[in-house]
Amino acid sequence: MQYTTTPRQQQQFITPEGELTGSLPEAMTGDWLQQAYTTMVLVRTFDQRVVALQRTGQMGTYASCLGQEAIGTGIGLALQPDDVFLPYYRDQATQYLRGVSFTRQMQYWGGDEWGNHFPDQAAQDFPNCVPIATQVTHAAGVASAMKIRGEKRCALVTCGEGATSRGDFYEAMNLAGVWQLPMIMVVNNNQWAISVPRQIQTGAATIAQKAEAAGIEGFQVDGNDVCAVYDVVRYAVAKAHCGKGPTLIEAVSYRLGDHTTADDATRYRQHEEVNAAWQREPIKRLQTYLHQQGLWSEAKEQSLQQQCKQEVEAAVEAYLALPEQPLADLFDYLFEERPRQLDHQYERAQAKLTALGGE
Amino acid sequence: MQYTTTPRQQQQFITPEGELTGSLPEAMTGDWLQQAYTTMVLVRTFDQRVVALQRTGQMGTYASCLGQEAIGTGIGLALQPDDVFLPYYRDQATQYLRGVSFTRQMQYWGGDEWGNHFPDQAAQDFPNCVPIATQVTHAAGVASAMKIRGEKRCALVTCGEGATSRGDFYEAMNLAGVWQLPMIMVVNNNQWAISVPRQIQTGAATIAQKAEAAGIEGFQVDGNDVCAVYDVVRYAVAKAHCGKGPTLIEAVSYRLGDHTTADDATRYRQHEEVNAAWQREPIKRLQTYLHQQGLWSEAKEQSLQQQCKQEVEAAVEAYLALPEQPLADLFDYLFEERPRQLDHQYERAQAKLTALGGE
Amino acid sequence: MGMHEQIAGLNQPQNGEPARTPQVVTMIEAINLALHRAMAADPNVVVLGEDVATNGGVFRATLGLKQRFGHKRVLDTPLAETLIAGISVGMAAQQLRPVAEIQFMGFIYATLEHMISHAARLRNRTRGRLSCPMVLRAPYGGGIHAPEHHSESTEALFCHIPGLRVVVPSSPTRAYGLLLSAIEDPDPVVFLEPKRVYRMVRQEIYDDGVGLPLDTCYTLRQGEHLTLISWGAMVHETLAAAEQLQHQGISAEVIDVATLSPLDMETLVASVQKTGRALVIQEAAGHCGVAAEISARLQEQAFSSLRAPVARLTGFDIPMPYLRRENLYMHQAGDIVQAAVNLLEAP
Amino acid sequence: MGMHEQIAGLNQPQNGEPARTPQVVTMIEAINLALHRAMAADPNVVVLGEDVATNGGVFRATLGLKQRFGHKRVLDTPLAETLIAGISVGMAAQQLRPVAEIQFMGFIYATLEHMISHAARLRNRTRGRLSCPMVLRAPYGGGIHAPEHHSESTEALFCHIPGLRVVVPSSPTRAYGLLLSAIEDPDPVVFLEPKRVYRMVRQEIYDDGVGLPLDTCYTLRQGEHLTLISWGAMVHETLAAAEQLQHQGISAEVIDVATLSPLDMETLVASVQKTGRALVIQEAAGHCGVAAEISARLQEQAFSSLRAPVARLTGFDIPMPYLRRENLYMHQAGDIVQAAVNLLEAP
Ligand SMILES: Cc1ncc(C[n+]2csc(CCOP(=O)(O)OP(=O)(O)O)c2C)c(N)n1
Ligand SMILES: Cc1ncc(C[n+]2csc(CCOP(=O)(O)OP(=O)(O)O)c2C)c(N)n1
Ligand SMILES: [Mg+2]
Ligand SMILES: [Mg+2]
Repeated sequence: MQYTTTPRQQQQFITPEGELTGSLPEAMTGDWLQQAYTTMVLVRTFDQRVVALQRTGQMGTYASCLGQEAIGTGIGLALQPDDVFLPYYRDQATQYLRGVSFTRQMQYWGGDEWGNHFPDQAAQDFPNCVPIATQVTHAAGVASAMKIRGEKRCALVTCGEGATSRGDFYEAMNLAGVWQLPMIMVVNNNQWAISVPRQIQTGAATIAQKAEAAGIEGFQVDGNDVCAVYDVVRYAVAKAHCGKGPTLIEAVSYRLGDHTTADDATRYRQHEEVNAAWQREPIKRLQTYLHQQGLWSEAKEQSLQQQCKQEVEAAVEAYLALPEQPLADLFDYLFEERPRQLDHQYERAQAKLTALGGE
Repeated sequence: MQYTTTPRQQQQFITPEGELTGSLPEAMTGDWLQQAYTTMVLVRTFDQRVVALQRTGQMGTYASCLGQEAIGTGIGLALQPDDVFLPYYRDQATQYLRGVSFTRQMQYWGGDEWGNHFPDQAAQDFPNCVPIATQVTHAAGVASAMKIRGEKRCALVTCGEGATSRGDFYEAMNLAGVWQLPMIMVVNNNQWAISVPRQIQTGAATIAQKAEAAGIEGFQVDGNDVCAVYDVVRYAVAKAHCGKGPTLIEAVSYRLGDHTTADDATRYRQHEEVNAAWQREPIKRLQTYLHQQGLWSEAKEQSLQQQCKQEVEAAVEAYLALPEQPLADLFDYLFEERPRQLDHQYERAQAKLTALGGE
Repeated sequence: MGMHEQIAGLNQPQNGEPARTPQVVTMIEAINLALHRAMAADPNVVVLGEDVATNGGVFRATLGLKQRFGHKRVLDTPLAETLIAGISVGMAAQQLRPVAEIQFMGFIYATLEHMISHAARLRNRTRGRLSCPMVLRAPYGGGIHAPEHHSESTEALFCHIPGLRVVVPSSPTRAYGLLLSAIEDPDPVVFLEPKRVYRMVRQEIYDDGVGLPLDTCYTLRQGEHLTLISWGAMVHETLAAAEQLQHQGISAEVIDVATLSPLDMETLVASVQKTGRALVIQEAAGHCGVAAEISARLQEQAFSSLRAPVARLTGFDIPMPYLRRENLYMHQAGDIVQAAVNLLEAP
Repeated sequence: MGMHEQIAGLNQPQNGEPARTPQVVTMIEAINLALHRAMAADPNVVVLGEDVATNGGVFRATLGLKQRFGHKRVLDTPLAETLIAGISVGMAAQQLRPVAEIQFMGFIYATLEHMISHAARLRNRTRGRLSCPMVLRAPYGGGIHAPEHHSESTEALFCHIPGLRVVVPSSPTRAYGLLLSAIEDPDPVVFLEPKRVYRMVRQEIYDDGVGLPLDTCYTLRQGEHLTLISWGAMVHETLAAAEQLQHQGISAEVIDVATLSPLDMETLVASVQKTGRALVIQEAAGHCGVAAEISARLQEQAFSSLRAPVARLTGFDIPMPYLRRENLYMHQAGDIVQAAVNLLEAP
């Protein structure tokens, strides 16, 4: 598929009804499609389980990725192990595909810093970024390091459409343009930034056209179509790897759930809009297409659902069994070596913990 | 003249050689042209005098507006008294036209806060802004106030092309787009931000196209052509006044002098480039055109130069005769009322001043 | 989202008459009432921030304002804190009175350039020609088990800046009165709301539009043996500690500093001159926090009365731990009791 | 632009061998030498900022680096301070050692969000998986009659943040040694250079690549009657004051704090235990400044030795006045002498 620099064009392979808009690129074989589908179903199962955990007081505030699975999965499948991923907080699918287990993800959301201690495969990936858009400048720094060293790697950063209003987004994109950085910015335009709708966020007709401000390439794709996301990210990764510079990608989706478990979206948006968005959600369309292609069946679906539940339950059990981190960890990772000035404070904390009946 | 939203088009009425590119709008009568010319010559005389004052230790660090006179003059002539002007630090011409005397401007540059206490005509204008680009968000705030109150006024803010790399610039422009603010951003693209050339500042082919990121109108004009600047600003002001929203204007110029009196531009740029730029400077071309039109003569020029010198010298004398501001002023304008916590500090300062032999 | 939603702005007489009957409200409700009152009283007051209009704020501080005062005066901004501060400066220079909300104090840092370099200086820079009557509100502090960056208490950063008033209410009544005064104040005020207290206590308040002074500390409890000084959420632990100390026969004076800058030292010094001992309790990390300033000044101004060094109980010099270990960071009443006893046992 | 231009990076042996002969240099030259030395020693060191490459920095701190180490390691950035801090975090996480320059401390506020929320926390947040070995350099302080915003000394803001080291050199030797250690440090360091000292004094230094410890204060002068504590440009006024006091028969110990966070209290306490009196001299506004922390801790840790309250001589709580009145804001040696005499006369 050819990408134009016309930012207003929305790329799509599979329609909400599960129909092809043209032919699929070779890479998207039946196996590939099933892997993408499986991942999305698994991540959704996980996501809903975490929300339930939060409701029962076993989890911290959690940002659901309901309806964002195609974006996370498309990125995760297109990105190479050597690349660096800088997520925001709805990237459960990508993190999973890069080797950050569900247990570890829950450890993070559950309020333990060790949840950010990723395994070797993802050793250089950044943890979820909470201060909106700041990760975009970090990505420019990571990409600069790669460029300085002449490496064939890239930095991929995600953010919401709300994040595109922050100076960080723009300053980093502008730098990427000047320095021709191997950097990819994927904006998950899910139409809402908590209660603020897309049209109050910017007067630009598309997020993709913001690329003009930096003189870089910008694309808009259907973020509910995992094939479209995968394809454009793959293009951008290849382009970055061969030194052709940065890409801005707007993936149009919809936040089907509340903003986080602390939010109640019914306060500010209409049922009808949400219902309409459900018609475009990413999993159903791929299922329909797989069925049509004879690649899927009721039986397969049932067994997948079963497997997903099992995998998620195992992860939850492991999460719930995690030990409390040692108190010393709160003091020992601030600097490489604990400065003597903190010794006394650590002792005070130790005494307090003992008084509270802890270890 | 019609303005298109095509940001790459550079508007120009009078070429560097003093030729018309088409017909001049009606408003630009012979009188008008002579006023514009007179202002530019006067401001240049002033500017060079202030540089000289700095060299002899009678002035603080000063940012020259050499080569920027057409921008300042065009804005100053197009803006209405009720509008609010938010300058950066090369807007001597606009400030002058809005009633901020040369003496007061020197008082500011000379290191006395009373230099920012503008006369009634400019009572709502902002003082020069030093932290680059921050004034652009202030302008959005001023414009918001006008919009909230339903006033037929606008906020016009200036900055350099370097400033367009800062988040403030973008955040404010984006807001102006969403809220359709009566706001005009004039970027003085003088090719250099201290030692950093335009092409290292952004990968965008024009500054004007940055407007795309906010979905607003953007223009590029010849910033050495006072007619072009005036015309586009006048258009943008009229548009803002009738509620049609914000405009971004890139005025292409060249910083003919050092960045400030603390800078030595020969360290980082070539004589040839500066010489070439002198061929496009704003005053000569208008003089040539006026001559061609029979509106100017050697005699007029000589008497103008004489008048400018006199006016500037009078202002300099007044500046040099300014009294030191009372010590209390340092403490009395922090809050509307001096909090009692500052009383003791004021006494300490008073004692120190006495010890230093002051009033 | 219970009670307060029904209350928000409704018990307030729509004709602007001050209420003659008291209401029993939480701190977040008191803040909401003050915003309603201020907007009704002065058409120049505008409210802006992320999610403040349609949603009424993520903590519901601005509930009902948009419905009542319209979208021109209650503004959902794009997601950009620098912008929120910057446009507030511009609005204030135009004689509006913007009350801007930063959703959490952890996201306030992007406002600092504007607060430090402009809001705090506009009047001084122009020798009174322009001024900046804005309020920057933010929920602050820990104790609600929120995600990272949602529990910050970095008030000291603002306190160091000349030209900013920094106010921290700790109860519904003080929240109501101090916020009204902050909005009426002709200069910029940073108003930090201890979010842990938002729904912790209820108090009877009269929605009478009467502000509380911004230049004084509030003595909440008289005592003889030592002075406990705190602000924000720590005030409640301190009051509880004073209660416990009473049972041990120790009489503690409790002072809520309330306005951290400029600081009312008179009240603090007078108390310490009486008791001879002071313990300053601060939630924030200790190093270069506000407690240091209070301690330094107390020993400067009440040295001869001091029977022991001024003591501080501050947060550890580490970031607020993620929620599982948050309790270890926050002081509980028992920690204060312990520190008070130590102080009394000091030579 | 005299001497130092010829010296910059040239007297340094190009083969990386440490210099065996001393050079007499100003502080800005010492900083330049340290940058040359660090870049030569470690290919991961990169220098970035506004005007640092072609121009060599507006104060010439980075002179000759681009010529010597190339444009890939010496980078002129677009004009965006948030970006400069943010990309430094990203680079550092990739094991580069970015040394970022902010042109003046007055423009550092836009970096705060990244310094506070990321640089200071990356190691802690990831439990050691990622780290942030970056240096944020900025010329700071007043005294050179610069325009508004070019004379700020708001070091206290950084000092309050756990996870940041804050270092302020006050002489060529300490600038050289401390900057080398800051760059070698595995964690973020904010390095504030008192610009008034840049060309004020010359010292003999060996360009030997040897750093100075970041965890200690430096005692510059021994004394018996009182301890004068300061940092940055104030150190020179303090030394001059000590000299004048000597003539009056008063023997003052002078300590350059140098690293403001974490703070070496041992040295300070030991001195005050000896002298019984302490005066802390700070250029910055007083309220919630670093002097408050030092004062609070001295009375906490050396109370019984104190023969008078710890005194502070700080800047007024006003913005630095425009240049005509700058001298009134800055402390001169005479002010310190006066404060010292007052302290000695205290009961
Ligand atoms: C700097 C900053 N400001 C505010 C917040 C609070 N906040 C968290 S998520 C959010 C909305 C983000 O919207 P968007 O970028 O569209 O991402 P989405 O949540 O829709 O995926 C806000 C305002 C924050 N985390 N960081
Ligand atoms: C926030 C900020 N960063 C850095 C500076 C230092 N500085 C002053 S002017 C300038 C260059 C500005 O360039 P540009 O915006 O193009 O305006 P010009 O001076 O060329 O007219 C810089 C870096 C500053 N004043 N403010
Ligand atoms: Mg969104
Ligand atoms: Mg420029």
